[in-house]
Amino acid sequence: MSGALLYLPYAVAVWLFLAGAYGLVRSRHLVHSVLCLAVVQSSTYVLLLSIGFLAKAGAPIFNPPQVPPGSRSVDPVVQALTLTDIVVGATVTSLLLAMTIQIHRRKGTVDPHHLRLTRG
Amino acid sequence: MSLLEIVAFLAVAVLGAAVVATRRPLNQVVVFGLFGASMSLLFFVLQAPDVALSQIAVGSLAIPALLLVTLMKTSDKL
Amino acid sequence: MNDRARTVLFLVSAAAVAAVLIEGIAGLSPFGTHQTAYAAMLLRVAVLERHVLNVATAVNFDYRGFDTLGEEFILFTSIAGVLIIFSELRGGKTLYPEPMDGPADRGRTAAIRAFATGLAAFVAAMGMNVALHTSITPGGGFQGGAIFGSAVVCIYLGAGYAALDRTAKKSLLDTLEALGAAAFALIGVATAFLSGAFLKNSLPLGAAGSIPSGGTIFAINAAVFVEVGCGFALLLLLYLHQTCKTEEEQR
Amino acid sequence: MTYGFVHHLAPLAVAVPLICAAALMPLSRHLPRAAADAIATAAALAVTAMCAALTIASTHAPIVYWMGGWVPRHALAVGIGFVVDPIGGGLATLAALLVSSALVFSWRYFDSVGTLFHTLMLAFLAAMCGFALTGDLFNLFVWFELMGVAAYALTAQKIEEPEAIAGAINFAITNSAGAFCVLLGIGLLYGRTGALNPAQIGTVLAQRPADALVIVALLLITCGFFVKGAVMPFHFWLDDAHAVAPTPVCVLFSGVMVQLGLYAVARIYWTCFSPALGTHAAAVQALFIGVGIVTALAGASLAYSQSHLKRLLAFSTVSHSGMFVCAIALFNAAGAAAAALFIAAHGLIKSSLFMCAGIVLNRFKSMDEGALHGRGRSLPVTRAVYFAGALGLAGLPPLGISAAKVLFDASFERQAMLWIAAVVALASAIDAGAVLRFGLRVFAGIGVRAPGGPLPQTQPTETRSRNALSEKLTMLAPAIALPAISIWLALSGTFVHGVERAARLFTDQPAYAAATLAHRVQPWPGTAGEALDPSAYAINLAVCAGALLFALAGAFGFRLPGPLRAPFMAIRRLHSGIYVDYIAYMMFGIGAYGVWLILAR
Repeated sequence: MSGALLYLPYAVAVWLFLAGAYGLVRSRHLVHSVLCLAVVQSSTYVLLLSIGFLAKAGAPIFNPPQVPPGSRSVDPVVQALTLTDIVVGATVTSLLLAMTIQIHRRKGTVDPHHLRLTRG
Repeated sequence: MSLLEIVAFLAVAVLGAAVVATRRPLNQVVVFGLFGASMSLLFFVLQAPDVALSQIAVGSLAIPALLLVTLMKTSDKL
Repeated sequence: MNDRARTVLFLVSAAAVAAVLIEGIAGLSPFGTHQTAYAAMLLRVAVLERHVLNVATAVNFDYRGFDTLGEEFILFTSIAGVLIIFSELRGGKTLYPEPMDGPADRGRTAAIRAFATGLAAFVAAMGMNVALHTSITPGGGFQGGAIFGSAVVCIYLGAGYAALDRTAKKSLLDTLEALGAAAFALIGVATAFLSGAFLKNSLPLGAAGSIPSGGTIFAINAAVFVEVGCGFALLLLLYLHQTCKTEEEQR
Repeated sequence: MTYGFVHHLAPLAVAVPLICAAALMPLSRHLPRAAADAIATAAALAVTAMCAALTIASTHAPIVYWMGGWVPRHALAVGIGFVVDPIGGGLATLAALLVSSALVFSWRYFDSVGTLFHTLMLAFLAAMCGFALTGDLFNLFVWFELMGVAAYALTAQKIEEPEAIAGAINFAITNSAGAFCVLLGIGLLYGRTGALNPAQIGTVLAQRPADALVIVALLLITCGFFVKGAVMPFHFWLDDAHAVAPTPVCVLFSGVMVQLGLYAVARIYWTCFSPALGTHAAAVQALFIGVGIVTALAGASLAYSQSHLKRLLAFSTVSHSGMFVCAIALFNAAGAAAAALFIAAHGLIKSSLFMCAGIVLNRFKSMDEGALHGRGRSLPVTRAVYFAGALGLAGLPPLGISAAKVLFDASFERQAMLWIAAVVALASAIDAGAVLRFGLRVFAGIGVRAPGGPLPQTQPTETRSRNALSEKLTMLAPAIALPAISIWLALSGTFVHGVERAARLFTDQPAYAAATLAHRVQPWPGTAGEALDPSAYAINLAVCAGALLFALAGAFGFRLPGPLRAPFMAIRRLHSGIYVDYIAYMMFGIGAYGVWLILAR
């Protein structure tokens, strides 16, 4: 049982990915969609940091006497990747919200179903 | 796995689903803020303070401000 | 497609995707039991080679600094995109919309204004502090910059948009933001000439544990702080501007 | 380790456009438009020259450049490396050339455009160069996102038009979802191998047969990049984005951005997965050929059903994506060579066609086949360029695609899969037939008038209405130059053989790994390619004739009988123009691809 529990973090990542996608498919409000997209993205944070975690290890920040080798620490690489990922999330969110405001100004609606593009 | 780790993961999972399930935009922004907070807690638990700090700065300060402005401009009542 | 059909299609597909993904994650090492070769190597050498105690900082600004260069330009480009969406084209140039009366401009006492300004100064100082200590504590140019930029919201809440517009000049912010972003790339070009490889350290490393340690790491950190701080401030300003009535709406 | 001058061009090809992009943003308030145009175009041309120099230098040996000077230790990558081979370098060159052309085209095309347009175009260029040159998986994701953010903003440029914003939202949401799939896949690979360097990942994965994790990583990365690569059922954003984006931006989307998505799939397949897949490669091959054929045929018939020129050309790009995937799916050097040559030639010709569309839009303010009927006769040069491009798409020699098609057919013949070449030829005839039909009606006034309203009286704001000579020249010059380059490349034997050689290196995983990790950069062996068989061009002429038949049938109003038309109408209806549907289709695609790959194990 405790063995299966050690896969809970990865399962949470899968869960967030699917839950966010479900929200996108059912969305009736652009702001709702943007937040669901953020939930989809948070699955990548969870997966990356979970992969880099090491039990009973500290953060990858050392104090002068206790310089490696010898000191256990979690993975600094996935932390750098996640930092970049968070910036990506913030930028995509800010762009999409600006588009939401603009489309409301022009069309008076934020329901994606009222924004269908006309076909040629 | 420690209890704290399990709780942090479950909180993220539950609040993530709650963001998706909340339909009223203003409520959703509040739930999203909680979700962001649970993420930063999880990042601390996973020994990633740099990432947690980023998440707080972006997810609890900047993005909610943008969201509130967007809702203010797009809800018909205002 | 109607709602029902779409939901059914999604649920059936998502069940398949879930099954496939669970097959996949089952192949990972159990949580917390495995350290990758990349992490092990960097943890062994980073402090000795780069003289910074925060290894995440060393990875961010040096070993994988090129990712961060891309990341800063993602932020820069998206702010340019937001600016295009919110801007006005006049005479063939993209210009900031004119400031106008905001909803939150009236009815504030001097005390509230003073408090808000003080709070904004505190937040800004906190941001700088976080950025300054990148080599020894969590945080760095990005986190510090994002906090610094958020000071804009304090001024807005306390003193209103008009006061904010007078304090934080958008043209100054976008110039500094672009300078910060360009400086990062220029550091890369300069180091290619000075030390033979793009973004390779060519400054004295300093003592590990002191604030200005890490050589180019510290310089890049400063550039990132300027870019992110001014970028976030500009982004928030552009949004907060939306709370003012536009010319159309006033008419 | 010291890097020579040419080596330094690798990071500079990314850094120079980034610095210019940053500089142009604050300068926008002070510079006249012409100065911004000049700076941006000069920067793009400089990047073109840098990438071309890199490509030529890399034909002798791959150019490996470690950012920060972090060379691998004990075959473990420490930092981020750029690994330039002729195919990656060539794609970067194509991207830079198209950005230069699009910037020249836009000098007179836009009536008013802020200097932020130049900032976005240069950031887009830097991202495409980084994407094509990098040898690191996460770095690939970073440039992918920069490319995305610049592309979304460029799509949304016409902010007064709600359709433009809606198209940009569809584009941004589907492509971001795709990018997150890619990142999940990269995460799985990192968890298994502890590496982000493809050469290292390939070496570690080769140590044991591929299990479910490896397959799922392949699935996620493939599906994510297929969103950008417009492969069914991930392509839905593409025609929305093309219909609303300004013409110079469409040039870049169809000419090179979509193809970069496919390049990434091929690159990662060869460097990471090919050593580990073993017998499982057959299942991947079957999947790729299946979706490639469906995409080629469905894309072509969707193009045929369109009367809006930009959408028509967009679906033609979808159809070509299917053809490229078929060629990549051969998983051998001949297929890679065919795909590379095809992508280069298609990029040049499709860009020229989009520029013709832009000239028509500029002149008549409409893209509708019915409204424009016969109007194009007043634009004789544009007409000639358009027809050359349309027939060039079908493979008319000596335009570039002809040589690519010959390689394409030959590579399938050698694998005894000639039927695929035949199906692709059919798709190609329908596709080029659609483009030709539009040309016959609009530029020659042949056939019955398509249903459609009169020309609009209101002037869209995208374009200026003056019709000065300089305006015609700056818009026509790139539209003529690009197909001319494709002729030159196809006729130059050294280029075609160079591509064949480059493809052999592209598919040689051990050589890639040795050059990257062990720093054993050996000059690549020079082998003489076989001469192209002139009789092979006969198939191309047959496809051209077929395209002409389809075009004439369409122009004179021939329609399939109702029951036969029904499936096509059903496919067309799936393009609902709204991202909620697109995410559902995307999930269906991931599920279907995934179930196939897992079950076929």
